[in-house]
Amino acid sequence: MAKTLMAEPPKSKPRLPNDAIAWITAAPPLARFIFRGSPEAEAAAGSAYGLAFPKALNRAASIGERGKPGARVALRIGPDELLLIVPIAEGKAVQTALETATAAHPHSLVDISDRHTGFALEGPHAADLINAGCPLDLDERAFPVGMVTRTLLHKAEIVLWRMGPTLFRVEVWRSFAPYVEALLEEAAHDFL
Amino acid sequence: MSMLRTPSGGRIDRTRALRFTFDGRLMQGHQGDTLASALIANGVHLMGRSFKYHRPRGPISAGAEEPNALVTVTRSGRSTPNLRATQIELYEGLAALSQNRWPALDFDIGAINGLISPFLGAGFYYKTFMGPKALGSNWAWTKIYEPVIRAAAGLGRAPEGPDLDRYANRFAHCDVLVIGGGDAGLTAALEASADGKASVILCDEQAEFGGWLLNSDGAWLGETLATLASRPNVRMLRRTQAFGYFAQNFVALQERLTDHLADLPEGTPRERLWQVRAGEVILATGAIERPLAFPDNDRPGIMLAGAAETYATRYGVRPGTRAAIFTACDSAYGAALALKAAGVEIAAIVDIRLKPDPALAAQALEAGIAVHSGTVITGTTGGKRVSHITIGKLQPDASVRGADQLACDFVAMSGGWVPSVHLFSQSRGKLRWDETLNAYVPNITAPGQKQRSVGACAGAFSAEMRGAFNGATPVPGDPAKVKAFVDFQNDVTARDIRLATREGMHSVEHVKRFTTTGMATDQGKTSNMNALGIVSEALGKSLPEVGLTTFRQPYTPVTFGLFAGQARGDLFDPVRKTPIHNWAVAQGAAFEDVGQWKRAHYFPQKGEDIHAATNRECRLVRGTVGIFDASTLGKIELVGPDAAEFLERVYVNNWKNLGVGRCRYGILLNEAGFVIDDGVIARLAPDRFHITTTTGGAARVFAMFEDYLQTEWPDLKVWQTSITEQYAVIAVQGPKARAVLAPLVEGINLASEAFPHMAIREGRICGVETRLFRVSFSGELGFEVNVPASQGRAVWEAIHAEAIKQGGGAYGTEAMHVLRAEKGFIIVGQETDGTMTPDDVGLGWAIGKAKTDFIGKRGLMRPDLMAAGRKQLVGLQTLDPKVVPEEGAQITAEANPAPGTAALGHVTSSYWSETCGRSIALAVIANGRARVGEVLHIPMPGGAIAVTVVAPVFYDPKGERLNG
Amino acid sequence: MKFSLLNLIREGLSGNMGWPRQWRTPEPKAAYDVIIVGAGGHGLATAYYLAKEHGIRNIAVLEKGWLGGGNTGRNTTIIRSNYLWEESEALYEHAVKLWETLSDELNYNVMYSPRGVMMLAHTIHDVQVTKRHIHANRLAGIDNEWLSPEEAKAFCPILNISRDIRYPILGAALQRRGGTARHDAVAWGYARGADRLGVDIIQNCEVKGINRDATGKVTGVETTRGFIGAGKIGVVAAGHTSVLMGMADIRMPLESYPLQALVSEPVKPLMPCVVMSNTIHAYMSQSDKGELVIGAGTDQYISYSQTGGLHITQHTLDAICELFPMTRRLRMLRNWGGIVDVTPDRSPIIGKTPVEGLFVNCGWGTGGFKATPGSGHVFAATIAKGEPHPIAAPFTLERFTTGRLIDEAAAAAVAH
Amino acid sequence: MLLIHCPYCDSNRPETEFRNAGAAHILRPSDPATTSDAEWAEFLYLRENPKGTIAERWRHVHGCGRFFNAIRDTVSDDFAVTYRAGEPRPGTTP
Ligand SMILES: Cc1cc2nc3c(=O)[nH]c(=O)nc-3n(C[C@H](O)[C@H](O)[C@H](O)COP(=O)(O)OP(=O)(O)OC[C@H]3O[C@@H](n4cnc5c(N)ncnc54)[C@H](O)[C@@H]3O)c2cc1C
Ligand SMILES: NC(=O)c1ccc[n+]([C@@H]2O[C@H](COP(=O)([O-])OP(=O)(O)OC[C@H]3O[C@@H](n4cnc5c(N)ncnc54)[C@H](O)[C@@H]3O)[C@@H](O)[C@H]2O)c1
Ligand SMILES: Cc1cc2nc3c(=O)[nH]c(=O)nc-3n(C[C@H](O)[C@H](O)[C@H](O)COP(=O)(O)O)c2cc1C
Ligand SMILES: [Zn+2]
Repeated sequence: MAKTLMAEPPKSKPRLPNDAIAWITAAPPLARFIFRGSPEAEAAAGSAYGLAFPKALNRAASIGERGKPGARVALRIGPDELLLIVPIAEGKAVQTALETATAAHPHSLVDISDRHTGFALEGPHAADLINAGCPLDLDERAFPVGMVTRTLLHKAEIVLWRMGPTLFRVEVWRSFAPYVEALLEEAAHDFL
Repeated sequence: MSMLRTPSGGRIDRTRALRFTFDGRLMQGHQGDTLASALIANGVHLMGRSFKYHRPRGPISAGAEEPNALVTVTRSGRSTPNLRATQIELYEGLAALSQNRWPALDFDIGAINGLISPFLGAGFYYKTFMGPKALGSNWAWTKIYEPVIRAAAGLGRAPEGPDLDRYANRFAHCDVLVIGGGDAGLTAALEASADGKASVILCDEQAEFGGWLLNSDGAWLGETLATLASRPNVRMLRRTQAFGYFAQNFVALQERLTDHLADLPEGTPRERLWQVRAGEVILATGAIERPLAFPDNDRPGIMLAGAAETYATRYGVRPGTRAAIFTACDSAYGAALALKAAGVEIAAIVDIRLKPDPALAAQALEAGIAVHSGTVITGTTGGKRVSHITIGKLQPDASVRGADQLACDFVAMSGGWVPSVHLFSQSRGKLRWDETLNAYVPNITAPGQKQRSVGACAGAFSAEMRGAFNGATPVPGDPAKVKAFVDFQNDVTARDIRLATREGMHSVEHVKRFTTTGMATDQGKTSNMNALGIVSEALGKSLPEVGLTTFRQPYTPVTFGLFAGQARGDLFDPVRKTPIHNWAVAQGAAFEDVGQWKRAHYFPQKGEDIHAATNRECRLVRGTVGIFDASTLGKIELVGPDAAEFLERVYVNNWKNLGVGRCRYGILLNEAGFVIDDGVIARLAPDRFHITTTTGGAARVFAMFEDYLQTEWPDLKVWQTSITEQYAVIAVQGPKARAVLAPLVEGINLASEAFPHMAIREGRICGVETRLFRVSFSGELGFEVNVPASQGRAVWEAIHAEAIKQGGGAYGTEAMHVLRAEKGFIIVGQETDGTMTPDDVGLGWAIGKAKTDFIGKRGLMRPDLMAAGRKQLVGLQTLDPKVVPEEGAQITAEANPAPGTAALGHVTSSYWSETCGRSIALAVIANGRARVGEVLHIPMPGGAIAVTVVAPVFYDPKGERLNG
Repeated sequence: MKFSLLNLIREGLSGNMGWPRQWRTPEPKAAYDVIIVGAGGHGLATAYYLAKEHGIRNIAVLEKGWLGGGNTGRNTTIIRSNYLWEESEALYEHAVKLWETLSDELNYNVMYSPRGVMMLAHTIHDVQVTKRHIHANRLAGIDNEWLSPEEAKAFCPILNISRDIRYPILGAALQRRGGTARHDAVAWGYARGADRLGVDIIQNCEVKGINRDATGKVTGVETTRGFIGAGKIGVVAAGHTSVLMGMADIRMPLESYPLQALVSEPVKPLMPCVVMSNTIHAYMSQSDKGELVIGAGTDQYISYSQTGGLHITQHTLDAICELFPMTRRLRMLRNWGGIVDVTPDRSPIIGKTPVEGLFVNCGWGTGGFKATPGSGHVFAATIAKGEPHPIAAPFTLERFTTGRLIDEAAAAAVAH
Repeated sequence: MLLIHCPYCDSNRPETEFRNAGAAHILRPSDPATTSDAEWAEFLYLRENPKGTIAERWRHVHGCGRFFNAIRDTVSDDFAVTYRAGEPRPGTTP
């Protein structure tokens, strides 16, 4: 079930003034990597990762459920840039596996587990709420489920991944996370 | 119910009476009224005073184009000036105040200006207020005239406190955006949404959709609105004006959410900004009626005929009991009939046209209304309200004869209709002059703006909108003797415009700026066409030859807060905090802003000020150990077989010979040859580097690298990833640094032989993986602990506990600055300012001499960068060791330089050095290195400070303390 | 007719029928001694001083639109001289001195209003940079003083000096002699002055080509109204300089960007001075009519469109609302753009060009209104003598080759 | 806010996601040491700055991160085409 892939149960205090709009759930600690390299390196890494990397730019691939062994996420956020997310416990193993598999091909694999915080935003107005600060067209025709991209939420850069019609996952550099959450909270007043 | 209310009809809710006040006077209106319609129903036409002459004014319109009836609305701690009474929806308890009058609206001292108006004609202030020269050039202007003029300026008063309201923002996309919800807009929206697929946004600035349809009670409107509401692909936005039309079909809308509500809902935004990107824009903004410019056409009670009709039919209020109609357009006949039907007596229809449509004239006569064709109004009388008009007959020679008086308590005028092409023009569409309409209509759409105009704004006028007149209407006698207002708010008359043309203002842009016509808060919605007409006549040029002024956003004025939106307080700009931030807060640290980051500036203990705290923190580092949060430093992980080659090309230094496990201080230039960043770079593996940059330079450097990688050297096999936020960085500096880390570190031998200065080791600290640098920005034995950010706080606390045991503690950026200055280490952005070369700041040694190229190498070879006499980094010691010069202070050879003496350089950094027991400073000085030993001066208001030039290292010049 | 109170009254009593034209609308002659391209403030001032101080009367100013319609007619009118480098100090101070007597000089009230320009410091770095300016200016004899936040608030009572805001105000530099002037009056005053000295100001006359003889020396210009000859041509075309210089095959170190400004609806006086903040990017003053005049930023791309992006306006109004919270309920009346020509070091280029007889005065970017009288004055001397005026001498094109930049950008980030 | 087609993302994105990076097709001299001061100044500073068609660089910095080129009209701000870095300017022979 995609919905809980990365999400934890809601925090005790609802982050938004009205649950009917959307709710934010923080992601648990996760291991994250940026993979950049040649197509050959990518192919080799993909097979070692156990999940074919999405070919198309701005597309996500994922399997498994959060916290469960084997869960894998691969987000293509640049032509040669993949954001890989796995359960924290598997981080080291995945890193080793990928380095081993790609040893013959020039590439870069960098651990950025702590660079980001992630959270899910879910609810009937999730897209509208994001549109309070994000200028992208979030109509499902333009931004279908499975699409992911770096973009802006007002003055902060985020990675936005649509996991379901009303479910988004947001990855943001950790120092920008309070801003992003506060902005969404403020914007939620528009839905009172 | 007031006498002026019609017995029935209109869209007001007669069952819901609302109380409101105007200048404190309690009155009653109805749900559905605007402030203007409710005031009119109470017999009040005097609603404002004009800008310059303070003439009494009433509303001339019933909508957005209103120039006169501007008021301030106050409510629960809020105050909003300059609102148009014609747009303010009435609510229970509404409190409005008139503006630009003193002491009261009906007795205003400022009206004296009207008496001296002959001397206040267009551009009068450019011609006077210059002398007397005897007092000094410009003296009288600045001391007397300007203050008086300024005191009289402005309309309403700005609120005093902060704004209690919030504003929302929404980006939206749609296939079709329809602007204007009249007949044309509704029809377009129906069509566009019919397939159920195309997403349609329909907006209208008014409280209700319908536009002109709201003046009649046809069933079509109700049905259409119901149909549209039932379509899920249609979003209908009322009270929403489209105010700006930008490139590539980007349109800004302002939606008013709460101003019309009697009770303000808690937390709900007052307004919402819609930023819409539309596949297609359909403009259906209708037309605006133009006034006629006749003598004394500005008395309260004189209004546009369409507005009078709207008041009577839509708001159920008669603008008066006896009307005179003055027109150049057929639609005023309809207005006359509608007013008559509403119970208004019609004194006459005065039609400037020689041959009005006979059918219309017959219809009027049939209704008992006299029609005077070829006739004009030649004057009006009345104090706070029009009471009479005089009319005269146009003669074949264009003169006017006769002066019949007619009694009336209001005048409905129509100079015809003007398509609302504001948004079309904003979108950079080109207009075309239409002879038959006597108006501009949309012609050529700008590239990238898929768009069309429909209905009245496209010039598709219905038959009754036929006929128009531009300019001032003919008068008997000297036109220079009468006041025929063109721009009501700014008090621009026909004679002002003629004066402007006589003075050589032949461009309509000059006329606008010289007279200020069209520059008021209505932006000429009702005045522009008449102004053009007058210019055209004065210059003997056709209207299209005269041209038009530029339409600009916003369509009507838009609240600042709407633009600012959520960006208030901490949301003004992201506040970036390090993983250790909250610890520092708990310790009572003072913070400084560095870019978006908050950095701990110093950690005051009881009673300490910044100096005492900094001195203590410096002593800790020099004496025992200090720990410092360096997490904000930019960090990049550079990986790939060509990593060293890339570094070789970008930094001035050599990199290929840097061993794995070693670090080097790198200097980055721009292609011009100037220092733009620096940092320590560590080699983790043959193909992996950990780069640090300055805090402020992080994003810039990353972008610069990406640029070279992608576009200059795409063949290089190397990739970079930002790891700035991956790691918390804890600097541990001081003779006890090793002792602090020793108990915490696993798998790293901290001994000097195993782990020399400028080396990096990977291992664990507090059980957490770390990249441990042995580097020093303080001159002491030093380490920098990099740990994953999530562990930063815990590791910091553990290190801090060890530091305390050693008699050490935390230090902030101020102490860090002092410590590095004692060692002569530069800070990019402080010692450098974008004009300094490596050699200037004493870093020439870092340049890889054998390298044939690196970014900036060629730039450094330019004549001025190699010239003698450049400014060079030096140290300064004040002769009086207690004196700390100011940073930025200038340095001269003499203590009392003659005014205009060029400085030799300036102080870049200056501190009290607790370590040295004296002040120290860094400076850049022309030929500085050759001046070591010289005494120079820092001229200050209280006398010059004498300084000796020294080498820029004040402490441990041999660098022995690095070994701990 | 002289502009004076007496004449104002006399004319007022006789229906204002006697005022003469402020400038003629002449037909272009076949040739002039000097052609100035561009009837902005700088071009008109150049013509005025050429005629007045250098005895050259056979001058035409060619303007593609209406005089004063370029950046002169669309700027926020901030005047100050507290620049960093000596070269800039000399140039801008020269202008301020001329501003002080300009109304008298031109017999035209240009409403020069030295109401004080305050530049805010929000960070320690700002404080350092600001103080560096203050010290440098003091040495040069240019007034500029440091104000504490409280002193800043006393000078501008609506300023928000709360410590709790995102970028609290740590202090300010105040140049009391700085201020504003009425932009249109400056153009018109110089136009009237030049016209009276015989200068032909020819509007609606766009220069389309620059003609040269076999030796490469200029011979005149092709215009939308035909060829007009001249041995000396001064290009003073701000945002369009690259286009014009391209006609003489000269590439310039310039990029043209839209810079925006806006005004609020007029309100009763609340803002006694000019306030600028480079760090959060906003500047504001209040005109004598009551509008708040607010400067916004440039768009990031080259454009000749004279409009700009909404997000630029938004960003400025964010900052204005932070600095002056009570303006948040006020409303924007009009927003416009101008095309500014920006040099790599944010300092102007004044002087000769590689083409003989062709002179250029440009690169004033976002901050040249304040220099108008000084710029015209030194450029006139440069054209008349064929050698740079000493104040103009450092502002050559060659500095980009030698590297001898006058980098006000590096020092201050913004230069209005 | 312009709408810009990123040739990598192959979609139209709001301008704020992009950073303009100046003139396109300016080659860094392969051997800077051999350039004259004038040539170096030209590389550093001299720009076309055209009123009309411009070839310029953009980076999709808050998107895919790539630099690319665009042909735009500087009067209407309308984009004719965007293309990937390294590709020749459309309409020119490589
Ligand atoms: C929004 C904004 C705010 C600003 N704020 C300030 C400020 O606060 N303080 C300050 O000091 N400066 C400010 N400036 C900068 C200042 O406006 C300019 O530096 C200054 O006005 C330039 O004057 P100018 O006479 O050189 O140019 P312009 O006034 O632009 O005149 C150039 C003229 O050349 C004409 N021209 C161009 N091409 C041709 C051609 N081919 N043929 C004939 N004529 C041609 C143009 O039509 C134009 O009239 C601001 C600028 C803008 C846009
Ligand atoms: N006296 C008359 O008889 C008379 C006068 C005018 C119009 N009409 C009739 O009305 C018809 C015109 O219909 P129409 O739909 O073209 O015009 P309309 O005036 O009926 O509707 C235009 C609508 O656009 C709205 N609008 C204007 N600018 C806007 C903006 N910037 N943002 C949001 N909303 C904006 C207005 O509030 C109005 O509701 C004519 O064909 C005629 O039949 C009659
Ligand atoms: C200092 C200053 C004050 C201005 N005040 C007003 C004003 O009160 N009302 C107005 O409509 N425009 C005002 N403008 C803007 C002009 O109307 C106009 O937008 C500007 O000169 C640019 O010209 P354009 O919009 O025709 O391109 C002002 C402009 C400046 C430079
Ligand atoms: Zn992209």
